[in-house]
Amino acid sequence: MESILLGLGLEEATAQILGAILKALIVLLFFVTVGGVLTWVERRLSGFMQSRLGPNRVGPQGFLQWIADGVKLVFKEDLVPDGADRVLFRLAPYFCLIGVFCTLVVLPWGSGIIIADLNVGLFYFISITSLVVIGVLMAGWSSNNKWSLLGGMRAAAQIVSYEIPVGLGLLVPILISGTLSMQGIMASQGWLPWDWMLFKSPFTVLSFFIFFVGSLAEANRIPFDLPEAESELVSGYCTEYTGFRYAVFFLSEWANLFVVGALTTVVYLGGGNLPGMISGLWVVSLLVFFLKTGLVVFLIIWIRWTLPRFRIDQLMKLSWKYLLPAAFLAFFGQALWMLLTWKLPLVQLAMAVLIFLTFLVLLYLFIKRVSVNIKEQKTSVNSPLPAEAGK
Amino acid sequence: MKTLHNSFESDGFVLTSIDHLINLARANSLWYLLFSTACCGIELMQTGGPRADLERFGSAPRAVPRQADLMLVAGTITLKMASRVKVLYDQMAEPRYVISMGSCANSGGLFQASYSVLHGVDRVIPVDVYLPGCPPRPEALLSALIELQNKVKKEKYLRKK
Amino acid sequence: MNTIGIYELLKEKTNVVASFQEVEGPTPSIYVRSDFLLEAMRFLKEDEELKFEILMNQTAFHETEDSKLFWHLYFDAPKDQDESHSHEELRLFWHLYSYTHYHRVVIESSIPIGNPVIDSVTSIWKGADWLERETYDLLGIQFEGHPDLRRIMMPEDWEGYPLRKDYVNPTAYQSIDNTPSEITRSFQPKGK
Amino acid sequence: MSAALKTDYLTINMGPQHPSTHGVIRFIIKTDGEIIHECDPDIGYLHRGIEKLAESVSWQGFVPFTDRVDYVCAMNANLSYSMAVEKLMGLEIPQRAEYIRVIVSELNRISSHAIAIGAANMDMGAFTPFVHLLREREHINDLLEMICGARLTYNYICIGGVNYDLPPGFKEKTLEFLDHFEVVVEQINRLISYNQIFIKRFANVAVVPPEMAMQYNLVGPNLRGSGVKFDVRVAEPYSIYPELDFDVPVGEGYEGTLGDCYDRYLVRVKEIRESIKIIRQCLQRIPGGEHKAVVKNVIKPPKGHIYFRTETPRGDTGYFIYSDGKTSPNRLKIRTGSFTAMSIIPEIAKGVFIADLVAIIGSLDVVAPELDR
Repeated sequence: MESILLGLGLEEATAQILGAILKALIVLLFFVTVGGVLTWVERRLSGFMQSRLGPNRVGPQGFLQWIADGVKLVFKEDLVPDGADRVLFRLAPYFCLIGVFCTLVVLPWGSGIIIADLNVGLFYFISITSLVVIGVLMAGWSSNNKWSLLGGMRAAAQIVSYEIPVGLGLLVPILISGTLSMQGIMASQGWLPWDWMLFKSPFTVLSFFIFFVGSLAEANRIPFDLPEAESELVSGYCTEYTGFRYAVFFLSEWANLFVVGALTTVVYLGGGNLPGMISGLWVVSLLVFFLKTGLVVFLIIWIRWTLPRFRIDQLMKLSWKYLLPAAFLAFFGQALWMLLTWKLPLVQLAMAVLIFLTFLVLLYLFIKRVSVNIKEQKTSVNSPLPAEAGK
Repeated sequence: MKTLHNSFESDGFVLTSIDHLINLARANSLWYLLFSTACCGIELMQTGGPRADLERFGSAPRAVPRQADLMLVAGTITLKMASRVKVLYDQMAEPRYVISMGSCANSGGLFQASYSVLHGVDRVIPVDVYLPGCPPRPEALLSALIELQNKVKKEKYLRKK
Repeated sequence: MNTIGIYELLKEKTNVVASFQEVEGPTPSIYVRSDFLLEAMRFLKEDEELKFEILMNQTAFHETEDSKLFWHLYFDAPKDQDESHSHEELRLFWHLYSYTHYHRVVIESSIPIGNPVIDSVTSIWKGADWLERETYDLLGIQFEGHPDLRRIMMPEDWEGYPLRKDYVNPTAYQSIDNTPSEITRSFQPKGK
Repeated sequence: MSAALKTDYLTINMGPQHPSTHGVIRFIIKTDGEIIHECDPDIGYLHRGIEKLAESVSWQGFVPFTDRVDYVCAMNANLSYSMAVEKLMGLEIPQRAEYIRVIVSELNRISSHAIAIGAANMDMGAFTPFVHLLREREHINDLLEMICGARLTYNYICIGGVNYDLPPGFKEKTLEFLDHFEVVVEQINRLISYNQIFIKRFANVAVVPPEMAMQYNLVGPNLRGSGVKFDVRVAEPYSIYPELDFDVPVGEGYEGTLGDCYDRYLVRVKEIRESIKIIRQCLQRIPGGEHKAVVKNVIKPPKGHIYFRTETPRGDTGYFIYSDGKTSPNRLKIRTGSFTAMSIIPEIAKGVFIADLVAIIGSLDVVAPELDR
């Protein structure tokens, strides 16, 4: 980027600054697009799951629905409720936005495609997402609305509680790869499923589970969507937000969905790793990365439209009583496992393949069970009467 | 001279087309407030359900008036409720629209002889589309929504000052 | 047990002033004078043979002169009370049911409209709470001993008791104009 | 720092417009953080004065109003009122009409319970079961539309029978629907009723012991959820119910204490199966003949009063009618299931979470217009 600008005859300092701004703009554009498209994907998918159609009027298959929503929200009136803390109320959405937006910097889109490969990438990731809590808390507090306040408090309690098991759970992949750099973690895995972090040992499976559950909670998705539980807290912390500021919340929430999917992909599902012979093709690598991320996102949406939500005490209990000890177990277990099999890579491989095969069997059983539902559904209803059919 | 004067006063090509685009976006994203009081509320739910599916038109339900563009007054409004309806309407952000769904919201309907029923929701808030029926069928509600979309598309959003 | 049996038991075991109302309609009832109500109700609930655990319904209505039905049957009513509310009165009904014996009874009573006060039965059945609040709200009957007698259906600042026969619909409430439109008025019967 | 920290309860206003209050009900709750200390329901936001209107319309003219008293199960409301007036008049109605009445009211019971179950799920955050049940409800609406041309407010059952005879093909379509729906009930159970999170949210919440249920006169599924085996269809049989074979499901503490939210919820699910059973029997036995007794245009029931109750989906609906022999009732009072269910909320919603209050409302199946009338 800078070199192109330098080529245009600009001074180096100017080029640096301009380059940074341009990069940020590109990422922002991507951020908006991803957030928007995901809202459309979620609405269509939820429609599909509920035997509806979902938005299909704007553009092909309603694909441009998110643009319509965005334009509409931008042109809505910007209200600041009476009695609200004006400064905090206006600032809060941007904290949420920055918290999610900055994580895109360290995401490796494929092998070698990364904006800034920090050597503390994962650490940076965990810490920058904490900004979201501040934003949510600020929004809840400043709105001068009791539902918002409750939502904000719930969010703060929930996200802070779940950050601990998630952080501890992520220690397992760090232990295996020996680095905090995202590119490094990705590089320590292979393209084959049993080379993925997920299947490496029983403890990585446990760690994946902890991470996934915790991420759902941090992203405020059902079954952990208590901060904005629609049937309880009306709309939670963003109850009083209108127009553009609400759009920012909306966008960062769905972009967060993508970020969670991407992080899961990078850390546990092998990222954009390719077989050795085509490892140079960055486009394919990007595609693989997006495919895997898409699958994870689909899984999250599927969960969202299937499960009911927890109660606040059950949520806390899950985090502190079950996930936290499990995270410690995973960490120490993995350390022990690595010590025991330090010199025996074949045992490690055998274990990985075994876990992968178990996963396949479980998947088969699950599909079989689900397909029973689909078969039963085919009982006819409202078929035309014999007399009507003859006409 | 007069025609020249008029041409300056008219809206101009750029504004018109931007307006057209904005209106297209707004018309296709009328989020409605989940506000059902009586019988029509069930039909509203059915309209949001699989067979009619309001979401096809980009109308998602919202629980909060702040984020809603469209208020579907579904059902009887009593005098006790009337001031609350006004508050709900005031909480919505501009531009906002109201569909008065069913006879009760239009005029008090079956209950207009009663001591506690408001004679039409238009006594407290302005109404854009009146939808008759007791209760209206989902198809009727969809047609009312399309009618409102047509109204939104014809508005002069940027040009109104 | 049928109503006449319950009535006889009530007469036999307590000194409640009551009368049995045999009418042409499908439901007979027991008329209890209003000052003996609590005693009679407590007996009906606690007696082993009766055991009316349930207050199914409690209601009242405003009886004007032309709708009076059974006045001549109230032989137990004192003479002076008779004169004070000879024109209009509020008649109350309690419908009791027993899950032990699967029988039901209708208790009725009446109070003058000038002084609509009667004992509350909330101490016997908790379910009477809201039923009595509703009766108070719509007919203006004061229940003595009710823990929380407020309006329930109508707003707190509502005037009048809507279910009384002489009630006139308001044309405005809290600065909201509610005068009937031309069309609405054309539906209303003449004279109203 | 010697002075103790002064804390106060947080008063929150829930409703009248709130996604989980199923219409317009308002709760004034005092909470200590998330835990409810005191809950005061404020109703009457949909009080339409139906009881007063009854005093100025004719006896038949009141039937459409009963539709609007409980729009989720309008047929049952029609049935209650019509039977009360018939009892008052001493009117005999044809056997075929009785069968048709039972069929349509049981169909409507299914659709009402579908809404109740779906709404309970939606309050717990699971939208999909609710939408699936709305889809199934459309089929019932189709069937009832075949009969009377209306989807929601039917005005079908009238004094003296039913307004129209069954259309041709109704039996086949109904049987087809029942075959389909039995499967759906199982699917919904697998999807949500046996879901562990859902059970955790509902079980052991807001326990109503049988004694308390009787004190507050809970009725219908809410009473049976507390383990009291009482059904008006069995205890005070009316219409053709004594000839039919069906069970009365009661709560047994399926996943916790007897009388908790989950019991009330599951009783509704089981009642759907019983209704399916009843409809099948009725369709098999339905006799021919007239569908309506001869009733004059202007009826004047004799002087007297009656309190008649039938089993509707939200408990027994009692119609108290006081007739003074004129062309309209002198006093008509409707005692509904939602009203008593609502009056128990201040008692059981103490020391529970805000989220539990939503569960309580969902499990009690409160419908605003039935509550306020």
